[in-house]
Amino acid sequence: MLDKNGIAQRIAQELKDRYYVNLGIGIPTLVANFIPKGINVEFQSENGILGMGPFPWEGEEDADLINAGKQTITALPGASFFDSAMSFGMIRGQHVHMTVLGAMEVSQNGDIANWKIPGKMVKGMGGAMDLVASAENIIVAMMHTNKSGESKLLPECSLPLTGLGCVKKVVTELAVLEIKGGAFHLLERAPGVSVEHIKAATAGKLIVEGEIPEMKF
Amino acid sequence: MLDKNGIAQRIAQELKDRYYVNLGIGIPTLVANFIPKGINVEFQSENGILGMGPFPWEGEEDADLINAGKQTITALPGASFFDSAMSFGMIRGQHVHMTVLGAMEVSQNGDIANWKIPGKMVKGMGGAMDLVASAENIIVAMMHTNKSGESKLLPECSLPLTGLGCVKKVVTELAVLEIKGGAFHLLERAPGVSVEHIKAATAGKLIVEGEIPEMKF
Amino acid sequence: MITKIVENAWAATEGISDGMTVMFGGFGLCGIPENSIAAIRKRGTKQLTCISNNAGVDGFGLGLLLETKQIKKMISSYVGENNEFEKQMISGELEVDLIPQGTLAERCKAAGAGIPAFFTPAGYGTEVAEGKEVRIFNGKPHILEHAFDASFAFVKAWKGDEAGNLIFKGTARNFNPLMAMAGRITVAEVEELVPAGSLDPNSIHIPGIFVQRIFKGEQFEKRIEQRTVRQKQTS
Amino acid sequence: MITKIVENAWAATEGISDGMTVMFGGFGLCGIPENSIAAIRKRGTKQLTCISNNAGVDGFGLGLLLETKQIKKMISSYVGENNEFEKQMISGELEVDLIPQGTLAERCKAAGAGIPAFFTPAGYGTEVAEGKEVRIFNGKPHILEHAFDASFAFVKAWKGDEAGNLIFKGTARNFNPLMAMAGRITVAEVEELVPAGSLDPNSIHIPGIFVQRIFKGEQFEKRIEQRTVRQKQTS
Repeated sequence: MLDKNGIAQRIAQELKDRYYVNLGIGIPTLVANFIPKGINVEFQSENGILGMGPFPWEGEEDADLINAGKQTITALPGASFFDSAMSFGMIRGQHVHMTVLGAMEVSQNGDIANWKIPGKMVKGMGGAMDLVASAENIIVAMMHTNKSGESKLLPECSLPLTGLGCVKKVVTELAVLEIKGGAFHLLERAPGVSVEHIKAATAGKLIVEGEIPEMKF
Repeated sequence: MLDKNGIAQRIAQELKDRYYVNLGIGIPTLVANFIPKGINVEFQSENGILGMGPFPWEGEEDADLINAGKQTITALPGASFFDSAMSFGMIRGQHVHMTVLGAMEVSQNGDIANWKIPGKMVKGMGGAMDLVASAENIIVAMMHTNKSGESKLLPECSLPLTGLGCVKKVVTELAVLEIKGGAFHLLERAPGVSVEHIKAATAGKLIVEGEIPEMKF
Repeated sequence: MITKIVENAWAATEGISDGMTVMFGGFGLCGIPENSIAAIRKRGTKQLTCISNNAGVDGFGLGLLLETKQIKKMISSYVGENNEFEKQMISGELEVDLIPQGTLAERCKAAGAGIPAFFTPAGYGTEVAEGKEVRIFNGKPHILEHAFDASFAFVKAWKGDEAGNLIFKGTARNFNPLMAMAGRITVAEVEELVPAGSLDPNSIHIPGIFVQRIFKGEQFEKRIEQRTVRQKQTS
Repeated sequence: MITKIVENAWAATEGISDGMTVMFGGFGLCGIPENSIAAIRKRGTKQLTCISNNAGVDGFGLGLLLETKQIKKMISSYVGENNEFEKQMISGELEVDLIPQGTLAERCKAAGAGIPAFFTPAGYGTEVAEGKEVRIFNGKPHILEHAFDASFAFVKAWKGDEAGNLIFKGTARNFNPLMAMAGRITVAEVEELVPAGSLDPNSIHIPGIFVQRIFKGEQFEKRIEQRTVRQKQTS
């Protein structure tokens, strides 16, 4: 079973050389810490920076330099700043190659719900709806089940949707799953996790074909 | 009767303090030479400059600094450069207060034709259609009649239109006319030009109310 | 040249009145028009509809206008981190219209550029699309979104000149240029106000034509919402 | 960092093939991608549909590709000052699609920004509107226009860095940034090519994400179309 860093590290293996990548808040942010060797990528943050670097050294924070999570960041050589319209132009125009974000629920046809729980305070979708409606390559980083132990990989989302049929891959503490043809296809197991465990934790249609390898790090 | 400079000078009287103005090619360009004293205006050229200045001194031409007529120009202090989308954003968004352009024909309901003569080589509308469809305040600078002596102020345009019901005022070598309620309203006569002369040269519906003053310079 | 300088935030906010729709630049607390917000609070203008990506935090940013109940409605993409907001929203005092962030940005830009409506894929299949026209382009469904209309836009820039030209710094740019284009009256507060001709005309983010009033902000607190740092290793 | 440098114009134009739709930045002869045009002429690619505000002049700019009959169709706003163009158009060899300049610009920008269609007032009531959807917004009729789709965009910038970031100079900016956003493969030729980190990230007009290939142009003639000057008065 993976911890948050493990999930991030496994997702980092999905990065390809020359990818521009948008990382959401939470586990996705950690992906930046595990870029495979020999791979050059650039991170976009939708509030208006391309070429985002790590957090600043203590004392070097700049209030005018934050990411979409409102955290102080740095800019790498070759970075650029731009306004929010150009930023979402990059996203909608599919210039950003990969988007990693969290979710409350994902359905077997790739629907995602991650912004609203009826009856609870609704904070808003931020840029999530633009991101999921636009990117070709959307990877969800999340826990396989919620705090009550219920599966978050469902036949249909029960929560209000963020986007329709857009998620291509889900990486959880248990598994890597690809979504196609209306089903979750099990690609890899987390170290020490059995196929039965994953089956039990997946409410949506799960396809297990042949031997399922363990993730490699 | 006015010459081209006279027409430009009369149009310059339409400038108001703090106007952003787009001047078309030909007579309209000359308007910049007659800005009334105490009036501050800025000129926009749709190829991407605000704060356009006069032609450069000989030897100081810059190939990267031209106006929409492809003429070498200069930039005044406070000028800015921008791309064509932002430029037409200024125009369509009605941030530009006044547009002066030439025309082949103007109709009594404010239609304008200035880009195409069937049977002749068509060079294109350039930015004219955007300008006339957008500006609140469009003034046409043109000769009252064509080379064959036929009126260019018509009941209806015979040439393909550039825009519909958009011209507010016409200044010719003979007169200043306002367009409203489907007619040309004669406001002023050029020095030495009689109302009868203007009537004879105007094919569209002309309204002459009361004494028509001579233009003042 | 057409000059845009006004004396201070008070003069710059002249004309704002109850019930108006107004825009505020900024993302989180980054690049917000602090001085204009303070002046509007002082004016006590009520029943405002505010278009702003976020709604500030308790005691800062638009949180200051929530405290005094000057805001009737927020049009935003994300409104977390604000207890006063939550309280007023739950009690029904405050209306909230949540909009995808990219759509929010484009609706500002469209307003400034005379584009009354456009199609975007964002929100298709969600409650955001309810009641909106759907059309397929290149096999993909899109929804029709409309330009905003705001009486005032309050923006914050790094440098500005007397002609109203603006330059923004870092990610404090965000929605500021778009709202500057969109406002019928755009008010810019800047950290540095310089004479015309001091700024490189190639580097101007927002030409002065979009700005009706400009002033040097009296002070900028520039509060940081999430201070995240790396610790320097002691060797 | 993702680097975009290619060796020269020949390498940069690799992959352009007969029948493609391609964009060329520039307004008149100002800010045109001279080196890419020369390379495409050398490649002899035929049947091109070219999206460009203008069509060059005889012997320069896109006039060079007209001479060799490499262009099947021009999509432009104004195509004067070109005898070869006129000849080919009258003989029916060359198709021409004339588009209002602002619509041309916005259709490029929309393509880059994932906006498939938008409404504009330009051209309503004229032959440009024929066959197009008309809709009234705020009492004013608008027509629906669609984003372009171009396999390549060839643009010219003043400065660029290895990450593909671009800065334009003066009015040589014009359509270049919009086409840079729009092209599936965007090729930028620059006067100065500098290492990443040399350009102020606040002053970049087009972020490198939009640029797939960048090279330093071998030479720039920068021909002036209308040399207009004031004479210095001898005192």
